[in-house]
Amino acid sequence: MSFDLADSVLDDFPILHRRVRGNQKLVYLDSAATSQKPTEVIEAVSNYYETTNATIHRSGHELGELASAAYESARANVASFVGVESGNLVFTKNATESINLIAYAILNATLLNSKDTNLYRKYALKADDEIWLTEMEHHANLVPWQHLSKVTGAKLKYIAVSEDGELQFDANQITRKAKIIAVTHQSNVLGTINNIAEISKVANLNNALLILDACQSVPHLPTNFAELGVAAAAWSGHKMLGPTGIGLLYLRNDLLTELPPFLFGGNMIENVTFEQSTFRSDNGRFEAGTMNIAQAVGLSAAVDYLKNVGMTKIHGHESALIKYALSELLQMPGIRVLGPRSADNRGGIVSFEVNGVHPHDVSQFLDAKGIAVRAGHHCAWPLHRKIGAVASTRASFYLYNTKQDVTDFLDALSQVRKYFKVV
Amino acid sequence: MSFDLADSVLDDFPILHRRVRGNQKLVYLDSAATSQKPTEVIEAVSNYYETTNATIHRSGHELGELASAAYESARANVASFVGVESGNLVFTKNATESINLIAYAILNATLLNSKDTNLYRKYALKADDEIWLTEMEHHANLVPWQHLSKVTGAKLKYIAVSEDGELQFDANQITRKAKIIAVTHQSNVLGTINNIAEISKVANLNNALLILDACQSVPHLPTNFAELGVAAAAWSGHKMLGPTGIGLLYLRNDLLTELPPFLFGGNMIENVTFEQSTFRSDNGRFEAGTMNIAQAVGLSAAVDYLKNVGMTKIHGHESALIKYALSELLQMPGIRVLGPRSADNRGGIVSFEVNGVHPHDVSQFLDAKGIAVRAGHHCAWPLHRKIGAVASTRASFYLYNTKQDVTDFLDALSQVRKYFKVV
Amino acid sequence: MHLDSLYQEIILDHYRNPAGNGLQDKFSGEAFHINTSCGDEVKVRVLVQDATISQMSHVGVGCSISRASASILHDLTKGVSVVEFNRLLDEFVNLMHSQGKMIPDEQILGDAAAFAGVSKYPARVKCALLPWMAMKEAIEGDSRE
Amino acid sequence: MHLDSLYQEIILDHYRNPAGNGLQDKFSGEAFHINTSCGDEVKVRVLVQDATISQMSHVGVGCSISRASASILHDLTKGVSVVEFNRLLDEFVNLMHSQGKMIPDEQILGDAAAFAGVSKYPARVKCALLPWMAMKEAIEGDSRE
Ligand SMILES: Cc1ncc(COP(=O)(O)O)c(C=O)c1O
Ligand SMILES: Cc1ncc(COP(=O)(O)O)c(C=O)c1O
Repeated sequence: MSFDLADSVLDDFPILHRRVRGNQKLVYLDSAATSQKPTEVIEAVSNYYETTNATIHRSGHELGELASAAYESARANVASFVGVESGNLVFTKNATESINLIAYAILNATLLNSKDTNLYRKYALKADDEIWLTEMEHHANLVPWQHLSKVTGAKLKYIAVSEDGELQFDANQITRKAKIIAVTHQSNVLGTINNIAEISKVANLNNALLILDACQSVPHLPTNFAELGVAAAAWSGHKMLGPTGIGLLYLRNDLLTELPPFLFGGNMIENVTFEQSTFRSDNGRFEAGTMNIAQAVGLSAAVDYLKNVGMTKIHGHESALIKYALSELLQMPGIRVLGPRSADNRGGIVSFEVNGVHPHDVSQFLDAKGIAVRAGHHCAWPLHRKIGAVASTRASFYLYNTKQDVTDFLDALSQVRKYFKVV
Repeated sequence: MSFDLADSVLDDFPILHRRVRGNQKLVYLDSAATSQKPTEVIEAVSNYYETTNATIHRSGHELGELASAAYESARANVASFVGVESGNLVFTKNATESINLIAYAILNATLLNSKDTNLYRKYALKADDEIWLTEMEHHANLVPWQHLSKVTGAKLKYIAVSEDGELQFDANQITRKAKIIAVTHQSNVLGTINNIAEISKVANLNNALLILDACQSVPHLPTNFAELGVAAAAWSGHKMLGPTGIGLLYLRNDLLTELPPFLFGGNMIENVTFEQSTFRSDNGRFEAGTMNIAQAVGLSAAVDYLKNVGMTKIHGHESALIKYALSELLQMPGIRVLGPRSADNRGGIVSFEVNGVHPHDVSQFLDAKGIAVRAGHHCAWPLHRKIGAVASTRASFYLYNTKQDVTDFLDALSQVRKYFKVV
Repeated sequence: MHLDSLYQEIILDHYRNPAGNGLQDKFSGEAFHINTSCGDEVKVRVLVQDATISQMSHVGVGCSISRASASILHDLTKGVSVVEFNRLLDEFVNLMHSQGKMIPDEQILGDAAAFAGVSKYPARVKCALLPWMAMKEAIEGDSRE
Repeated sequence: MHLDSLYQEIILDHYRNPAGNGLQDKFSGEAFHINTSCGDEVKVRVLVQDATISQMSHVGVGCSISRASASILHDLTKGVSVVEFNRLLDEFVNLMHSQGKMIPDEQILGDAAAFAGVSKYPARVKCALLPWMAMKEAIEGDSRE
């Protein structure tokens, strides 16, 4: 088990050398919320504005050509990183928009289908249909489906989560009524990595659309959507060393060409008259208005950085950290670890409760020592209720975290209960 | 008439010093599509990533505090720039999303109203209702309303545009049936600045929501939405010296607190259970997921820059440029200028046709001389059809354009017809 | 440690032994508030008689700051007029938004002055205010009837 | 000037005097294509007899590149077999995506070789391809029946 990786990359991340809370060394353990950015990414963005900036696809001058090429080559780079064709990748603003995009496209299919044509019948929802989620979903992969269910009448169903944070997937529950199955690849609270191949088989057998929330997998594991056999996948750039303000959506060919659009405006159209419009049938159909070009360019630099380090290596490094953290936490008095007790099939995330001390107070105490963790329900409020926690404290790791970071975290944590006088 | 402004700001824009097409000086006349960025903006973004980056509103550590403060102070800065309260401003990804946000919120009001509650009755559309647009709208302020009209049955109506590019607004056309009036402040093709105060009076009299497309006004004119009396206004950061990937939406208090949400996910919720959710009642209601924080910070630096120069001065500078350009263009043989023939009440935009030469060929010819203009329908295809042009070439100015830029443009343009042998 | 200015002894004492914890049956107004970012909750009941608060009670789950705030609020508002409560509230809100720059008037705020340190931590200001805002609504809900 | 490699004499000549302009009444397939970014349009008709193109005609509005391309296409495909057309199309598409790096085979492409310079301008590649893609659809639409 080696922890060397972080030492070799630390210098690439300027923010990790700053001091916090007076003169404390920063120990950043909040990468599941957002990752820090290497110099390469920051400079790619600056460089874009300093040399290339223009609108794309429509301005024919040289800057327009260069900006278009930069945007499309960023798309190709990100697509190949997750094993799909460039044409199947859509840029959005964040994973939340990506998931809403699908939910609204299906709502539009339902509404338009009832109007005139039968064009979208395949995707139109009826009251009998089912939308399946899991109990461990992030609000981003839950609340959009609640809305879709409410306005179409389709029923919301949940795959349960066990005591120790594993999906209790029962293939027999999924029937032909299931039209959508939206599942997270890795829980942002429990760290559980779900067996997507298993769910994918059942989804495809029943002709249900399997939609993957890949926010916590793509940044941390080698990921290939084509191999996983999903219909769509959503994730965010800012969690994978990329800029804020860019999200991703993979759409399988059928969805890409057959779903009605979501956002309407410039670029996504084919023809517009005062009375009506027709729309593009490629990925541009889902990109309306001036795109987040600089962010795509920055994200592409992030992908280069990750490829250069190697995703297998990154995953290995995080596994080593979580194994170390978990083994210590499970022995610490007054600590309740949420999620799987084994580090196998677990990402670099650990959430926990401290007996007698509220998560906010835990994180505040750690923060005073320069250790940045997160307290709250982590946008998975129903999951917290289900596992009997009001909230939790979460530490999450990435390639730049050292073994010493984890040691500092554990040392500080062991003092919390004394500080709050609950022992 | 003074053209000094550009000289004093040119050094702040690194890209304007690059060469294009071999070794041509860049003359950037495509700011209506997107503006270039001063060093202050580029550095604000880099600096954010190097010192402050974290998720906001939810991470309690010091970086989280600093990032939240940076985001909210950016909001306050942008809001005060357009004369509204910070609480009434929503960050989106671009103006296109801002307009879609309102259209979808009204669609949701319509759908939810028919379901259970009467909560959204005020905003629910019926088949008898009317949505008013103008014939000069950008696709972003046209296609979303077409969709809303199609799925709700409300009727789409247009305020006509005259031969010389002015709105033919007839107050008598607007009755109580008008629920929405969506109008551009300044045409991105014709340059026409519309009399919003006049429309606003009629809209408010009839209880219609006046929605302003402010994409071409906020970057170029002193603008105050409170004074204009609009219900909502949408515009983009990238056209006002800010980063790509950030849009703005002003919502009057009634819309802000009464409209149902658009995008669903983290941050915008109040409470979430497996069965149902409730939502925030402030501007966070419309900001789902991890926001474009770095872009908000960059935009705030852009606003500082614009305030520092002064919007009145910027508008004056552009007026001088357009007056000069227009007077020359109107005398040039074989040129048909679109839009008002006077420079009064006209922004720094001029679109035109060259007799016998297609706009693409015109812009290509200019591009070869380093002059970046734009050819096409500029996302206002129905308008082009109406005024009998397949497409047009557009030159647009901003604070950094010199009188020499315009002279270079006019010189080059005067050679186009000879090059293509149509004279 | 800097942290001690946030977690003053008084606050931790109230946290461990909150006063007014447990809802009273007799009340004229009630409100339930939730901190949407962490899920912390408080339910407040007030009994207002002749424009005077005879008692306030509360239950909730939350961090030391929000629970201590409820406890101190209970002590501070007993027998106080509604007008006086609003003055206290203004004073407390000002203190919370002072970013550590205001010296609290202990004469007026009593134990609540101990929250001065909280104002340096913007993410925690909401925690301190949670019971105050709930109490305000409980009182106003009442007066609207 | 660099521009001359884009606007070769041949192209400007075809632009000013387009061959095959004006739709023929007799046709076996028809297609209408539009360049969504500028609104340029072309309608193409083909008459295919015994797997051979007897004639192609077109109308449209567009830039010099797209109009000249239609004109050259008309000349190039007269009496050519559908198989041969597809070979030409492949060759032309390759040329267009070569970013100025491919030397066109004039033997095969004839006047269409003059479009080599267009491939250096990505925004104009669509213009050159517009009539080709329309013609492809017109032929295929026919063969599907
Ligand atoms: C008048 C007008 N409205 C709307 C838009 C759309 O803005 P964006 O593409 O930034 O969403 C633009 C610019 O493209 C515009 O000029
Ligand atoms: C599992 C999961 N899904 C969805 C999201 C939402 O991503 P974003 O906020 O970037 O839209 C997150 C992160 O916040 C996440 O961890």
